[in-house]
Amino acid sequence: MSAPPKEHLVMEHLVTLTYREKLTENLNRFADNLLEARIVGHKCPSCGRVYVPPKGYCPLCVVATGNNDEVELPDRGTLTGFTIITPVAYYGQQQTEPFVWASVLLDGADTPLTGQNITGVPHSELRMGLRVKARWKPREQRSVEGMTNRGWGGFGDVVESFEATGEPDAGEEVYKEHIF
Amino acid sequence: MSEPRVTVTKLEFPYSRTLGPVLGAFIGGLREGKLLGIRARDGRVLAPPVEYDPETGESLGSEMVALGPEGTVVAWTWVGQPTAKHPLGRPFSFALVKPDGADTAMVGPVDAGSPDSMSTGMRVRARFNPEPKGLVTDLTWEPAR
Amino acid sequence: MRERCAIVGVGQTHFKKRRDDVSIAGLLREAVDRALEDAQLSLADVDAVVIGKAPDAFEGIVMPELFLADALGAAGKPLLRVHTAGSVGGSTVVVAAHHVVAGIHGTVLAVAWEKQSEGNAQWGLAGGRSGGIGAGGAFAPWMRAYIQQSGAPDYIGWMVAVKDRRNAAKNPYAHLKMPDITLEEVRDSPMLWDPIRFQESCPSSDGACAVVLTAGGLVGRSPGPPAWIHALSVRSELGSFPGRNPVRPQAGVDCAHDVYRQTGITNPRQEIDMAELYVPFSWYEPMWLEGHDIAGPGEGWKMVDSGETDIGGAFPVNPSGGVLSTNAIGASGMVRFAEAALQVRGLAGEHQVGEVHTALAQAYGGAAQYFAMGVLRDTPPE
Amino acid sequence: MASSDIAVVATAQTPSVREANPSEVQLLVPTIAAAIEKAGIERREIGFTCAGSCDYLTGGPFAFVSNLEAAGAWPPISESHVEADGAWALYEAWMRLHEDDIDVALAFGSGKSSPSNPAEVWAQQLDPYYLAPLGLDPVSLAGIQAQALLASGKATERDFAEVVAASRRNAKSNPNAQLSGDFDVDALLAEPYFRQPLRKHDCPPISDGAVAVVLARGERARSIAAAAGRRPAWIRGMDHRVEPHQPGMRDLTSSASTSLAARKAGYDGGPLDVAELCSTFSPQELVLRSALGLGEEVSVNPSGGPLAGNPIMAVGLVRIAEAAERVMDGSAGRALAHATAGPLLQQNLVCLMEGE
Repeated sequence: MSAPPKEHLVMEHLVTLTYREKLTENLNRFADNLLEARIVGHKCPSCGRVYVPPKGYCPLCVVATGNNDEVELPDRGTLTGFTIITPVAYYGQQQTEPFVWASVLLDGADTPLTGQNITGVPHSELRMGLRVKARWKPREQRSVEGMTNRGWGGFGDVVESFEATGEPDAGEEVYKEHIF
Repeated sequence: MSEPRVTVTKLEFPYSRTLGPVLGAFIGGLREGKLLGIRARDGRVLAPPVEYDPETGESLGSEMVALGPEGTVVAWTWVGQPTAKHPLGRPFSFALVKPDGADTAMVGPVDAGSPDSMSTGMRVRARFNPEPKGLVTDLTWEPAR
Repeated sequence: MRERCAIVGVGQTHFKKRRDDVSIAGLLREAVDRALEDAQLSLADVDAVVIGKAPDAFEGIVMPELFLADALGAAGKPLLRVHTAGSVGGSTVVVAAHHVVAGIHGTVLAVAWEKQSEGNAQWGLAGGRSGGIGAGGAFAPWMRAYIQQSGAPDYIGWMVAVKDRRNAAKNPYAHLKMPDITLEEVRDSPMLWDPIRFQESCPSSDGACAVVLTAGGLVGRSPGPPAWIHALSVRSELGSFPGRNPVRPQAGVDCAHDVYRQTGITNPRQEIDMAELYVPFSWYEPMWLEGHDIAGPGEGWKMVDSGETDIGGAFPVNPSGGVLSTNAIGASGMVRFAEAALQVRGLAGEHQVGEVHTALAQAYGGAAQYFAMGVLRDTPPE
Repeated sequence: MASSDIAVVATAQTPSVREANPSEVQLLVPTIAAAIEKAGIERREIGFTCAGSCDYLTGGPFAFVSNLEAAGAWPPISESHVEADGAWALYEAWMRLHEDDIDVALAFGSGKSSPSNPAEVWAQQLDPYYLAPLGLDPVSLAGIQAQALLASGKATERDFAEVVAASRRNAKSNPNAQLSGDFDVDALLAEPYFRQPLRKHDCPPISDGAVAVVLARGERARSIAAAAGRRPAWIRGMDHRVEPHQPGMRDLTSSASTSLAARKAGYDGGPLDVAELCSTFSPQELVLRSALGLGEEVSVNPSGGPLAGNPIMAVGLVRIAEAAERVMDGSAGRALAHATAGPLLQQNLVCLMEGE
């Protein structure tokens, strides 16, 4: 039999799967606090490391953490790593312009907040050790809708950015263990 | 503490599948109102046409065989409340249908109106989507008259 | 029980941006049929099938090996699916080999694949969300840290890219073949994620790789020379935790030391003849040379600079063109083992590096947290 | 492939629940810890770890990577992952233990079905060209199988209902079960069809859960069990086999791959005290009983089985854990566990265990 026309050799299939779930208790409380401009992590009862956002466990000691382990953190910290992302187009991608993807280690935390925007310095002056402080959105514009239990998007949409404070840079000892 | 927030995550992507000669012939056939199977080395005709012998993995080549347009229901179930993912928007049967000329049965929807119209061994007829989408859903079965 | 195990057959598809001529099953069988032909065996000789690929969302099929069972001739056989992120192709060979080494099965077919053009890997890496940073975005800070720590000049990354693309031109199955690419072309290509330029990044490919592994007593059935497996190791670590060194992940160090220990290798740079390392971005070549203690701290880039990792060098790395030239993600780790096997067997053709007695194959995945490694030799283990 | 010196020495599982608020990792952290504690071993003694889960069930590519955080992966561990039920993770760990260089291995499986619509997720497991675009859900497929079974004369709808009643009755003594209680067969048969000839109770519940199993070899297995005052559940054999994928190209009223896997695992049809079967839909228990040749004297699914709790990606390994527990506590001398994957029992695993 004759070969079918080439366009018939491709099948387009839109696959859509929707997942609905309640935020875990640790993240839900974290979200409640973020809306009030408070950043509350979990301190491991075994090793004392502070996780923000709280995971509900310490992956190093492999022990659960809970409400009793909550600790409030300042909204100020140090830039520990960054990339300028030139967005590539793909289905569902809304970013079109290069954006900063930075990690901020809050003072007193042991895990950085990833995926943060940094303002107050030009891209060319971004550097590890830069001191930054949260610029909170107005209360009514803060949203935690993007938060999920799946390990990404854990900080919601509550700050405009982390802005350079003008303080002297933190030393290497502050960020060298957090190059993420 | 407030009731936990419900988060919604959507995984959606328009996949583009290349079909190759055998699957392409079948899907392309549906566009033209034809139902095709494939002949295995041992003479059996397999529907839907697969590229490799399901038992041995032997390559089957591309000797396509015209099937139907009628077939026989081998087994069936009744979907009383179809979902948005189902091929028909009204109650229907998912059935294993052995097209005339084939030695195996294939799963497809039977637009039978009511489970009372369904029975094992019943005769059904292929109905082809007049506006084909290039998907297997271009084929629906209906009770043969 | 510990059986001896060898790779007796290797097969790859021609890798391309989009293989629009075949279905997924057809793609896999191209590699499987070549591997079986190489081993002079048939599907009927295969006792078990082990299959690997990266996330199912890349093609939008949940556990695709189930519908592929028929095409793999797996009916009536064990079929096992491995998924360890980017390292999966390597892990798949390791798991398949353990079937043989453990004495469970005599002949095992290992297959790894990705048909990235059915979907979009950037979408998949972003978890289906907007604002994805891609693998390059995740790895860029670590490469920058490596450059700072080692004092490597910029052009090292360009050199790796030129070497691998030119090597790929000698490999009939490679995706990107650029025999005439120059340092300047790499240098002048767009910056994607500082310090990674476009020409220092891997492509997105459709393709599959297959390997036939068999027990020592069955090796004689295949007329070609075997590649004997002397060491296998996997290591995993957390992708992010305070104090982690992502530039030199401990799991990679441990995995390398485990295969050296198993083979009695004390000086890998001297005792290993060539390596196929998972290098999706050019800087990972010196990073792995140091991260696996083949080179000392700050010495990896000097091996690149001196030409030691060229095809004609003392320690050739990725003569196949590597992941930089060909990246069907799920298959990429297995291609490292397959290409190392070809070198040991002396069957690599135009990109054969000379006489190879001992070869190292490595794959990594996730946030540089999953490692799979193997050492292959042209003589059987004692 | 029978090997007599590898055994299950400890198991732990979460209850099976409709919706667990903790994340999948949070379910795993205490479960794995409990299995290790029951075994009375140090985490670092584990020579190999293998995990089973499904990205698409959890809802994101690379979802399995997070589960590593429950496995104690620092310092680095020797570890692998199967995109399959935890039973296949156990198979890989069992295989790895044959090589004499390690004495203890850990396998675990986890899944939360509650966030998704499982009918939609598992439709995507089917042939992407001929089946997935039909939105062919697992319950409809099971309905086709059930009807084929009725047409073959091998079973009646009353048989289906009796399986359900027995499952829920057995589950009354299983603290981890999700559905349990006393149900009248005639009352069950009076329920409306969901996918004719299946009623809702013929189908499994939607469940979240996790399970972890510790394996040990030889003397180490004996010493671990002795310290706990129990005996090891020696794995006499384990095997898994797959069949063709298309439902119309195999006999849905039997399970050839289950029969073959059982034979290869060394099950000779001899006396058996317990069989834990992964019969996700009630007719499948009849298919599996027949494929394994189980007589009336065998206690089938004393836990209640998947009809009483179905944490997909863990449910197969739960069967092994349940059967092993019966052997370890001495209530069973010989037990068989079964796990399945793919549409309508396409792939099946059999694990045969004995006491000393």
